[in-house]
Amino acid sequence: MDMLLEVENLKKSFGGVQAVDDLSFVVQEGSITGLIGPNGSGKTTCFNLISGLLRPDAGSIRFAGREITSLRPSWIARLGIGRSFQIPAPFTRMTVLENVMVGAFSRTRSLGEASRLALEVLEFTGLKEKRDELAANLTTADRKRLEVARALSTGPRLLLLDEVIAGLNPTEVLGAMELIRAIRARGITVFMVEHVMEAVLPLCEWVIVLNFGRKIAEDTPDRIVRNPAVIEAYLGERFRARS
Amino acid sequence: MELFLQTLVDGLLIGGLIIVIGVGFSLCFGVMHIIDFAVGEWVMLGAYTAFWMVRYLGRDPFLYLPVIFFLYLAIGYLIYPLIHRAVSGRRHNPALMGLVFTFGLASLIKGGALTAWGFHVRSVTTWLSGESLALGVAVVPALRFAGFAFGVLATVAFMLFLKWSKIGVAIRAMAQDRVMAELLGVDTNRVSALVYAMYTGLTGMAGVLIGALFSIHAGMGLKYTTFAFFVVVLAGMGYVPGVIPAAFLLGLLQSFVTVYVSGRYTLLAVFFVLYLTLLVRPRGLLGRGW
Amino acid sequence: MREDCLSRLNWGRGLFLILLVVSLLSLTVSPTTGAAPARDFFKVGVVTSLSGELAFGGNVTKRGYDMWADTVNQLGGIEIAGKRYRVQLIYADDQSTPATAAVAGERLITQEQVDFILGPYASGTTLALAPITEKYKVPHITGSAESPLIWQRKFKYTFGTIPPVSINAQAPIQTLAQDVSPKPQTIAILGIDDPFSKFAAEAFRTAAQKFGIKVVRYEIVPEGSDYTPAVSAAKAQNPDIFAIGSHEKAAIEMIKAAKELKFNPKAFVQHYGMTTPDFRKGLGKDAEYVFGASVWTANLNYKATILFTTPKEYAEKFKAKFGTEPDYTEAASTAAGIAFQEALRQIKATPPLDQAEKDALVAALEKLNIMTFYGPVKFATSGDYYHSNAGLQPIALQYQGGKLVEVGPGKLALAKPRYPTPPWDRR
Amino acid sequence: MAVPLFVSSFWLRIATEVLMWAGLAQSWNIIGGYTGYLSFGHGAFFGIGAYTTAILMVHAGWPFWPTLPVGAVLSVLCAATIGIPTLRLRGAYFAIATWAFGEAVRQVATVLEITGGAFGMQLPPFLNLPFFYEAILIATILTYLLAYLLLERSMFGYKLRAIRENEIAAETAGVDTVVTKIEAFALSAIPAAIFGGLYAYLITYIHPDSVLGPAITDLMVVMVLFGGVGTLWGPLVGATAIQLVNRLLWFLRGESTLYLVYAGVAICLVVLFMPDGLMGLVERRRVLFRPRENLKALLRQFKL
Repeated sequence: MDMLLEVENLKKSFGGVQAVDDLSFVVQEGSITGLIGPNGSGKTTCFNLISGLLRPDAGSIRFAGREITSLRPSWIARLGIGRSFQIPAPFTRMTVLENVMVGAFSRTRSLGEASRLALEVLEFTGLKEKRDELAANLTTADRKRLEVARALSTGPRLLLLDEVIAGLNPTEVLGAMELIRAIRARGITVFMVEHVMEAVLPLCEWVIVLNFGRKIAEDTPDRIVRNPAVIEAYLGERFRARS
Repeated sequence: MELFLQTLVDGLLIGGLIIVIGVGFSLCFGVMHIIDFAVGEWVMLGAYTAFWMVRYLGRDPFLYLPVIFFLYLAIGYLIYPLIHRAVSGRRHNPALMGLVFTFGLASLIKGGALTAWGFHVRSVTTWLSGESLALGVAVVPALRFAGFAFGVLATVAFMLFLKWSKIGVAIRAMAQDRVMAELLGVDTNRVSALVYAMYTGLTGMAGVLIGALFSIHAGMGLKYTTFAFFVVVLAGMGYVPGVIPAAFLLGLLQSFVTVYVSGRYTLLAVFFVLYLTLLVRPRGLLGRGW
Repeated sequence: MREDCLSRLNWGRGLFLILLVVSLLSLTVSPTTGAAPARDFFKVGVVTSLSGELAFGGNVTKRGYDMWADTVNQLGGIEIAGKRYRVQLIYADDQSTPATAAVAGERLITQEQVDFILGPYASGTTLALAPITEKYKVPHITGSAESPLIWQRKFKYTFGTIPPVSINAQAPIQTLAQDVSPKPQTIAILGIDDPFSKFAAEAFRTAAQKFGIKVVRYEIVPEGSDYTPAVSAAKAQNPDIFAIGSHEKAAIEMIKAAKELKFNPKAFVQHYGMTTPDFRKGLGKDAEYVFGASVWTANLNYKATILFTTPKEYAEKFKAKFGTEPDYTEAASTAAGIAFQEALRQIKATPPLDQAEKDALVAALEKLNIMTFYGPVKFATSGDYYHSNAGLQPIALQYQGGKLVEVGPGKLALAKPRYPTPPWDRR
Repeated sequence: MAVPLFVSSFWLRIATEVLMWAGLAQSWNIIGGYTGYLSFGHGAFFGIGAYTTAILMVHAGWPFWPTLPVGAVLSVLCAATIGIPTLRLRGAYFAIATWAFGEAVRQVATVLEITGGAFGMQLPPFLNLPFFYEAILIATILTYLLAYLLLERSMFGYKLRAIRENEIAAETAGVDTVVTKIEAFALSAIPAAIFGGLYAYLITYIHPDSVLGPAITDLMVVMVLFGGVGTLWGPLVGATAIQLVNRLLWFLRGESTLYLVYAGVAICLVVLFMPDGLMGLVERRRVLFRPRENLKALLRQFKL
């Protein structure tokens, strides 16, 4: 397997706070990789740096062998990195279909073609029935699905999912996990930030753990939960008691 | 050389007056993220208030400075809930609505003043009017100097207030990060109302001085709106201390262009510098803006 | 699949759009101005600024026009071939903007079918109205607008009773050059960037050059700027005369700035702006000694026969009616009415006027040469000031003891000019 | 086919004005409504169009029609010049910059020789009102057609609305927001410039205050807001309502400054209670006009 995303010595600080500190990791093509860590450990900042919403203070990001550090977000999206937002950010006064079409314009300039691509993505994500609803009227679970759908519509090779599972009820969690597996089955690499360990551990093949902006461990999920540093920093009492 | 010194003094004195408007405006922006298009209209209203008070109550307009401050403080405090409503989350594009609202407010105030008071030009006389001090070879009009001193003092007092008072700390916290301030228990709504009130109070007070220096008429606000915009962009939007050098730069730019180039190009020079700043240093000359 | 995406876009809207296009395009109309219904009074349209920026000046012209109409009607109307015809003024506000002036003219002519038009206060609105009166061939006299631009355009149907500002503003300079001693040697001119003020400033310069006064600084600054630096720059030249081409607002601020800067030239010169009450109120005793210009005052000794016999009589009747002293604009507006009245009498036209009578009216106006309380009214028929009043001589004024006094030029003086101006603390 | 709706040229002139404002309001709506970036100097493009036509006709002796595209191109260039530095920044900067731009263009027109400075310019009179009515009618229809095709029926329109709704999300969904915004701003300048040229020729006299004054921008904003921001028909509805009321007030009361008050009150009330404008009421999408609740909400805020 090739390395799809390579992050090297990435640094970003806000005021005096070092949000991401000398971070390096790789994401293998075709994998589902998890990025976890306690609140404020720099996960979302890391996503924002990769997707171009923030400029790093130092370090480099390579995607499919190409330097993408400090490119504009829209360029990065067109190069093949889709992302969803932790707090869903739909275009509220547009329909579900229109939301997804906006992403599809990365691949085509034709309205009809964009609509075809968008409908296909909606079908895949299970939102086809709701295609004519205004995004403002969706439930939380559907909004999260819409986030994923919009990210998929740009035709990404790598999908950054920012907490798409947190906040869902148990049935919805199962549905979301199924969707993520299906996405990977289409050959799209998934890189996800997630809080809900019950979802991360069965889903991911590789997990990277952050604390205070630094990488403290990376390993397979079953080994991660036994890693003392991780337990110390993050998983804490809850998992120790269970295992 | 004499003319050069006089020009320098003129410029600094103009700058001193603009500081007061700029400080309130900048803070208002920093805390609430709203551009108040009515800034010049508050200046105009302050000037008119002084005029009417002198007309009916007599005495020197300077005596009414505190009254006018508190009057416009109260007015601002009462208007704030409307602005809050305009920008509250129920709207699709709150920031846009806030801008439009103050734009409408400016039109309303200006139209009201024109309708009520017409296009007449009024003026007030203070005990300092027409007096002047000699500063070496340059002549310093006393009223202008008073305006300058007032501007600097008001700004210093305001900065101290921000630095040392409890509410000042809350204001600064909000200017830095609204969400964080809210999490830390700052009543952001109340603080915003106070900031807006202080801004209208300060601007109204500046209006008294401007009215005494120049003439008072309903259309006078436009110019000060331009100045306020210029100052905040140069200072870096929302960065309050940057207002001081920016205001002096504006004053000097005006006086030097008028004397050494031509008065016709003064405003053009101002606009050119504004554009250049936006192009090269959008976060302000000191790079500390929002 | 395409249908799926477009299904939400309402085709009804597109249909509506097409219908709209068709229905609106089909509205091909030609303006209809048929013959006016018979009546036994003259319908006089008035376009002037009753609101907006120039409302104050607009109301000045309105008082002048009203004074004419009311006086005529008190006498039973205009006497034409032994019969009297009353006049009815129909006002249309131009809101101080050219676009509205054009609409106002259009309304008066096509809706009200007025016989002739009394024009706006300002030059800008007049320049928008004149093409309309030209189009419908309706005679039009303005009692106030005076920009040379109007006359350069040579509108056939447009006349004016006030001589252009570029002639008037020369009067105070001429007085200072010829009637005081020692003769001032240098002048600094500061003008405001609007048409009226800029023409005045240019007139100051022309007059200074003509009478051998050296122009040491000439500058045009925009309206509303801080005038202190510009006044400082003028002061640095130490001129004998400081001339201000502006309306009263800027004049007040500039004179205030001069006082604060201890700038004490031998004479301050302004023109019309200094004759307004705002100027005197705004400056108080600092208005003293300021020179200015006008084309008419109530003290002049013209002898006339139409409606009013002397400027004094006009001023008294005016004061009794409106409670204020008339100024030159009010007098000129009344004179505009008088010019129409005389021309109508000469051609013996009765209301309503048909097109031939309107053209005859214009021809009569071109030949008009009458003496009124306002002075001679005679419209130029050639040259740069085509159709403006060439009969009048401008007067130099000065504030003396809180009053405006005629000080020149030459024989027009009713008092000696006070020169040089004493220092600020001794006025 | 001919419908004699207008009996006199006075009413034809009123209709011409209404149509012109409908077109101008739509031009503002492209950037202010569909894109959500407020241009407070849009009147400048109107003035640039007016002055371009005047200068080319008076000084260069051009016929009328070819001057219109020149004005449009100049406006587009100006829009790009303003847009490139400021549309990278937040909307507040854009609002300030466009406002300053409007004032700056007025200053330039007042200072230059070629514009006649403060004297203004007179164009060769061509007093054929039906001609102007039809020319402005066609320009307005084209403006709406352009808005319809580009903003309601094309990729460009989707992108603009996405930017208005959530700029960051649009950017990560692959929309190059900066380029799209600059395109929208440049596009919005075109109709404004065309109407400026038509207006100059119609009125035959232009002046910095009459074609570049702040009132022109004010009216565009009020009309769009009143009709419905970011909708195709909102500007038409708003412009018709506002311009007719304006002329009616002029006819009945003739007080133009009071009109500013009405405009201000209208803006404030629309923002507070009816953010979707008249179109919002028509479509009953979000009727915020519930006086009792609104009053209560307002009173609650006073308890600070």
